[in-house]
Amino acid sequence: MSDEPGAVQALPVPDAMRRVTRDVLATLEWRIPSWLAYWGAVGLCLFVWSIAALVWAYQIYTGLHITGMLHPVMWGAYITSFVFWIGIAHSGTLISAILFLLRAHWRTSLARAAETMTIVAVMTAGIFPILHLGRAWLFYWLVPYPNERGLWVNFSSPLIWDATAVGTYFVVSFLFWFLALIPDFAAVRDRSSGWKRWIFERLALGWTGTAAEWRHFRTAYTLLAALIAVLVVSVHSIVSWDFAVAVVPGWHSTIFAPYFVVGAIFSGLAMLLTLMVPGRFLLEIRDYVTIDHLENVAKLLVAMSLLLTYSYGSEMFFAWYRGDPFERAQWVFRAGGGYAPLFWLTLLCNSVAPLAFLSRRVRRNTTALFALSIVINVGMWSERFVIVVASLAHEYNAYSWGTYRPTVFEWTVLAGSAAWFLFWFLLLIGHIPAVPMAETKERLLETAPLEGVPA
Amino acid sequence: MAIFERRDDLLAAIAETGARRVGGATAFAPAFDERILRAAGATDSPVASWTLAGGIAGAASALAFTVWTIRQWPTLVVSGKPLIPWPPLLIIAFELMILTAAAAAVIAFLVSARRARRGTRGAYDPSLSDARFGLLIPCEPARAAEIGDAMTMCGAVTWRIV
Amino acid sequence: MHVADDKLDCELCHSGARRSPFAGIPPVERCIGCHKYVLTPHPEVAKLRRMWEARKPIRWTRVYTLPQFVRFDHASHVLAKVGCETCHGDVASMDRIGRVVEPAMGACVRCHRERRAPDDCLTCHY
Amino acid sequence: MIERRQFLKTIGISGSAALLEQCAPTPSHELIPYLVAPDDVVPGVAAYYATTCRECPAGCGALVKTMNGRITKAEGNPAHPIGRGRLCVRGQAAVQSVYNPDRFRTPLLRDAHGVFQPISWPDAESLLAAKLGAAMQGGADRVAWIGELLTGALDTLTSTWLAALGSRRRLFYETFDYEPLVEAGAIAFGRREVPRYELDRAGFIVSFGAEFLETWLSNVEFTGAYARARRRQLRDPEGTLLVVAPRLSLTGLNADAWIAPRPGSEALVALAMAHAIVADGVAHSSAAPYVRGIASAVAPYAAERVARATDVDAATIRRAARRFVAARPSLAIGGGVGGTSDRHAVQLELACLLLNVLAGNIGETIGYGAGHAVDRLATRNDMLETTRTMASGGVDVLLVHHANPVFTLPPAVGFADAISRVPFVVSFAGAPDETTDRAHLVLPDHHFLESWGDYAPRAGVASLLQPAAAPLFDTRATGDVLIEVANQITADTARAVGRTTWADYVRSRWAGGAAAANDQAAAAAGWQDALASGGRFEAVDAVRPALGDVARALAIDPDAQEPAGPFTFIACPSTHFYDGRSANESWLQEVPDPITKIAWGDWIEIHPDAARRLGIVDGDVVRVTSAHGRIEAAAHLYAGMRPDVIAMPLGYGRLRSSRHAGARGSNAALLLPPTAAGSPHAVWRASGVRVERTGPRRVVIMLQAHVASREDAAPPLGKIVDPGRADAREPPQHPPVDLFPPHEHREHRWGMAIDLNSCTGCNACVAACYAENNIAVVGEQFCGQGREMSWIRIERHAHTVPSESSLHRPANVFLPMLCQQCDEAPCESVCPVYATYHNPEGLNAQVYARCIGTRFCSNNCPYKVRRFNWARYGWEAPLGEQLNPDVTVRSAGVMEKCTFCVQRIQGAKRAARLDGHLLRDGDIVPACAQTCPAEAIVFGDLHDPESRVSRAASDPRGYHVLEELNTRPAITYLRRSVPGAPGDER
Repeated sequence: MSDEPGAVQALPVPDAMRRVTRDVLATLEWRIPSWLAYWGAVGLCLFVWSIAALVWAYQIYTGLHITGMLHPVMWGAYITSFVFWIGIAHSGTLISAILFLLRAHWRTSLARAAETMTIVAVMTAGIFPILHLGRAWLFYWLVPYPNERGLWVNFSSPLIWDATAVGTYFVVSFLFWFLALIPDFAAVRDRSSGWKRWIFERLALGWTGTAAEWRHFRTAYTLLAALIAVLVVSVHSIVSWDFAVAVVPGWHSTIFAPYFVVGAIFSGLAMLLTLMVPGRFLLEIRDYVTIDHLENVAKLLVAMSLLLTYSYGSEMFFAWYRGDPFERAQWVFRAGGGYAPLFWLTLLCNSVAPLAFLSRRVRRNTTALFALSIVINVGMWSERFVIVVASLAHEYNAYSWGTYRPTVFEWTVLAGSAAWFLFWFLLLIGHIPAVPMAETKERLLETAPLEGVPA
Repeated sequence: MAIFERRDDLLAAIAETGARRVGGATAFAPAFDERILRAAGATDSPVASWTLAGGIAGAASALAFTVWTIRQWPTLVVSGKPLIPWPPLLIIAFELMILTAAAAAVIAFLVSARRARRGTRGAYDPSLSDARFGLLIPCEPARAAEIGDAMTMCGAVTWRIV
Repeated sequence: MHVADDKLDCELCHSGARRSPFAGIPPVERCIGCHKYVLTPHPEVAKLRRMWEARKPIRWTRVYTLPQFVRFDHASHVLAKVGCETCHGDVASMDRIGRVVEPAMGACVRCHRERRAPDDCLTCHY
Repeated sequence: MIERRQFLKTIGISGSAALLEQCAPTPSHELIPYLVAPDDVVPGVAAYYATTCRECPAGCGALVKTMNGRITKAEGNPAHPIGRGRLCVRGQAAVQSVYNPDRFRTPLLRDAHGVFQPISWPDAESLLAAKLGAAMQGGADRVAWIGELLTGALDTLTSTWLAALGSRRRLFYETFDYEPLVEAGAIAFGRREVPRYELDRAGFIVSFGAEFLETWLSNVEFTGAYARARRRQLRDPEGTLLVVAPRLSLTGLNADAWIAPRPGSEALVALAMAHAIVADGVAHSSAAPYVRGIASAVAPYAAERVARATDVDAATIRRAARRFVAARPSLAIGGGVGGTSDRHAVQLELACLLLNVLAGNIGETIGYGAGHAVDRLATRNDMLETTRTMASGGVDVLLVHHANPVFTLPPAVGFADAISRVPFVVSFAGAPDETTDRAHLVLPDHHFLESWGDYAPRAGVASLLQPAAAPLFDTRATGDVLIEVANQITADTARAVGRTTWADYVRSRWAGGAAAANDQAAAAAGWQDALASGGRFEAVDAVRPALGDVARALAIDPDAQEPAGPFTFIACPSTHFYDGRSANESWLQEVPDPITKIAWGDWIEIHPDAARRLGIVDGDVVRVTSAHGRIEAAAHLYAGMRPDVIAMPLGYGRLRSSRHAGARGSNAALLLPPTAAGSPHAVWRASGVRVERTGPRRVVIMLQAHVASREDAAPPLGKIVDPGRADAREPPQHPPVDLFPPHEHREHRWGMAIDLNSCTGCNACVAACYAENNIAVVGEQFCGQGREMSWIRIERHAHTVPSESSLHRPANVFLPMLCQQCDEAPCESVCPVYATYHNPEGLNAQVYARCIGTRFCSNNCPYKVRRFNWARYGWEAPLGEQLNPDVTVRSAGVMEKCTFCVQRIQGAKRAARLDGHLLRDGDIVPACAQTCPAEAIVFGDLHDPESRVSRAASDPRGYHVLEELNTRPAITYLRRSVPGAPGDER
């Protein structure tokens, strides 16, 4: 196989379509040469997150004092990571849904990976709010269920909005992801035997691909895409309101919603690169996820980076322009206080580094893409850290300023969450068609030269 | 039931059936293709209206539920806000609207897809999910051979009676 | 049987109920106070005597328990004319004392609402 | 919660069925009734006992709250003239010393290997009897008694007892004596006594270093009086208090003006003031007879002349002098331990008396006649003499009674060596200390809250001690021991003391005093009355003694410089530990020092300029070396003193390994000389000490991140106002804006008003809150991580007001910060489970049982008054028995905070219901307001326009902290009046 695009498109349509089926199915049938690396990675992830699980158990037993959190910094690395992973979850849907609606066809081959990433990222993010609870075993009190006490939840609390939004987001993106998979499952079903066939028969839900089915399929898919496009924006806005509705200087800001959405998409795209640059080698799907696709992602990254820089700018400007001494003090602290290094690192990673993508050579160099995507991930995490922690560390009352540093336990948990994310991502992507076959074929048909139809 | 290698043959075949006055033919395709759908006359879907209904129902019930729960304990006032503050409730309602709408869409799809498959039992061929197209034409056995030939004329690789 | 046959008032022995959060358990002294004269032959009473002479307190078995984060004030309830039987049931008809009301928040709240008593959390939780 | 179960077990033993119900997290399944119900205990209902606090010689009246036979809280006794129902931080912590896990549980005898072994009481007593008998044979004064200050029953008993043993060697030893003051009284008026100061009647107070708000003489009484004076003087452009001292103690920080003379030259300043008054001829008429005498006595001390020696310019001294006479009746207080005790101590006291004479204050604000118990304290000379005798083997048996001279006397005195030469040392201490370490026999006394006794701080105040609970351990009243032993030694000793019990001994004496001894009924009635009111109190009218010749005594060379040397070292008494005696009470360790806000450790105060010169930064380890010793500790930069002074708190560096005090920091007394140079008095200074930086930074646990206002912070939250504008009501800068209608609170709207003008930052409220609300002590490590649990804290905010030549303006505000119970609380709406909400009476409720610990409420609290249980905190047995059964003990992972003592609110309502009256203003008093010695905190119903709190809240000085956030707090703070304060900062 080559890295040159259009290797498949070059073939006559029917052969091309067969080729698609064959290549994609190859990723499922251990015929890939890299299967050892694959299972190695999965195993390693499993190990790491089991360690983290033990740490969590210990935390529940002994209390949160094993974290670095203190009065006044009551939220630390856990919430930071929650916001981070929710952010990651956004590009997936953005790519699938919004680009689909915009008929940006290059999305096709990335869509499957992106959506899978979304679902897994939400699964990861969802752990943290429970993980950071003082009495985690009572987490179900966050759910409005009828109980003997006659007590319900407080719908005024941003945390409840959060729970609702994230829950919704998970369900809907799962449906979206699964819907797109149905025809592909059918294709797998028809090409497998034994227990695998049995499984995929169930998954395909009896799909046969009649014209009417395709019609309903397309209508549902389009509608879901539309719904999700709205949802994507609402979810991270709501996450941002967790902070924006608070009185904390550095949180209390009206631009938080768009600012967080942009940040989310930005980090999501970066993570997509981080996963797909190695992934397309691992799964041998370079003909479908071509360098052009990656370049497009890079272009988007530049755009998002610029938007983000603008948000930073306006946030600082209004901190100064508002004239609230506490708000100003907060920014003086961010730029010069104990967390200043992270603050500047954030700017470097998110506002400066991505500008490298302005050069075509960088955009088309997989190594550079991968490296920069990592840089951006780091930048986005530290951005969230500065927002969450620095603000709390330096509030109104000078009596209770404090400095928070994550402990080794917290770092372990964070590593565990990353492992958990990769674990599920690899497991899923390795057992479903990693590239949407039906849609790729659709593209082939669309672009196929139209021969004369006999009257 | 005729199997075609190329989409254009299928389109031709559909046109042929039209010419031969045999209606109700069902086209099979491995991928979504607007032309086939148009030719096969699969144009409208009930999914849209289901989704709309689902969305409205979701929003309404969310509002009703939240208000009801709050009224359960009227002394639980927070932050000097009125007992039933609308901004948070709208947020909740919005999220649930999306949720139910999406669910409705998927359910609607599953139901109508199943309905669409009715009467095509046994016609399906595995190759149809790979690269081939199919056309199932209902007709009285007498005309089977004739139509079969017509299909071959249009470029069907094989045809059989189901 | 104290209540049923002898028609004794609960507060005769559980004197705390009127003035304290706790109804309290009568000191052995009080039991003996009557049983020095009353029903002396009865085996149980004899047992009581022996304990009294041995200076040993009676170990009663607990029927109702509340978690430590809940405050229940007998005095206020007595004052509000909430009869003992509301929670403890008709002791007279019981051969062996058992739980009548499950002492859980739902029950408290329901009763409070019926009687227009405050349903503010701080009434019981502090 | 292990400690809870332990708690339960003990209750089970004490047999209260009630507590089981209340306190069991996992309720036990048996109810164990009393065998015989004690008549004064109703399970679950608190019983109060009036007694006397013996933490220090002040002798404040206390009401001790007991629940189910356990002491849960100590509060002031309103009927008592000393303290008037208030207690200081140490008094509040006294209950903790009852349940101190380190207490002796039995009598102990040192075995051959020098290890303590338990011994039975009879054996111990007969052993002691034998030793004493032997000593008697040895001759007179072979038995020595060193003990705490005694009056009344135990005073009589011990003196007769010792007399019977043929010994006159009885020393009442207190670390901080008032010898110069007593001596000055003798010289000036022929009265060897500490006068009675009535600060509340003074229009202007000059304190030459006396820290009367902390440890000096009677701090609770004085704090109240000073606060009343401040309230009256609120609008006075010159303020109420001028402090003349090289270092600002807590008292100094509460002053309106500060003159910082060269250490040792305070007397000169005072004399120069007297000189100025005489020279200007403004002395009060009542002083007429003495003016000439005084004039000649103070002739050498013209303001200009002493300016060089004192480093205070003449104009300032004149100004102070004029002010002093103008504001009659004024008051000049001299002395004080950390402040000015020095080789000129007597002269200083004399100078103060002269000032008071010249201003006509004698008999007005300063009265002779009542005297004070401390008049009977042993002088430093007596201590030295006895030490010498002990060293030379002149003492066979030494009895130490509630005194710890081994630790509190400067090591230079050599007491530690001397005591090791005494063949048999007996200690009556209740808990281990440095002296018991050297004792051969320990006969643990009851804690004073468990004992009978009496104490008369001054004539007219006969104060009773009665046990509030049964002794916790196998201890025995010292009185009983003495009686028993006396009866064993010889027939004579037995006859001298008589055969009785200590309780009867006390009762008979009180009954005897009550009425004619033959009138039994009156006697009984008097006794009952004393038990109820906590003693017998009557007024003693002051005498106006004539001034004697003072000229001779005032021989100071006005030009003399203090002995050269870079720094003068000042050892200050600790507001929390006094002389170190209460250092083992974890509340006092965890509540930060009022000035530095440092917890769980010691420090050395250095002026920032000096530090810069020496290249020392905050936290560096520094070594201070004097002629007598050397100390190392972490440096703390403190601008409240002269650059040529360094200071350190006493009470640290306890050698004994008691769990909290032990091996913590170092003992400032190490640097002190046995007496002041060229004078027989104790001194708490060492001049000519060297300071050097020895090590890298050491972690100092400072609970307040920043005391001074910083550029990256906003203006201080504690606001000040110039006396001139105290009545000028500023228009609200942030008129409340709201989309929603305000709460309507149907019955009550609980609120609080805190007068920053009265608050002295003494921390009493903080300790009271710990005691009342079962607040966990998290210990050194967690405090260092910023996880302390205090619901109320005193923030210190320093304003900068320009000083006028030598007259500085401390401009300090102490801001008690607790939950503001906001009407529109940011914390409430963010809680997902309604664990915190706004209750119908305006409280910001916190339901521990419902909290799941998202901690959003704390993040969203602008005042940062919510505390989170990061871990499962324990109460080491028997400390758990002090826990208040009316308050839930919070579990790990739960948020907690102040709710205006909701248990007291509910309790008061319940009480009102039970005896069928309506709630009256003042029925409900939260722990902090109850104990505040300055009466700065007022609590009540804001709905009732007549309530004290409503009236206070409508004061023009009133403001809400961070009102621009529109949180509508229920707490109104009243600005502190600071002369020269700038206009409102924001």
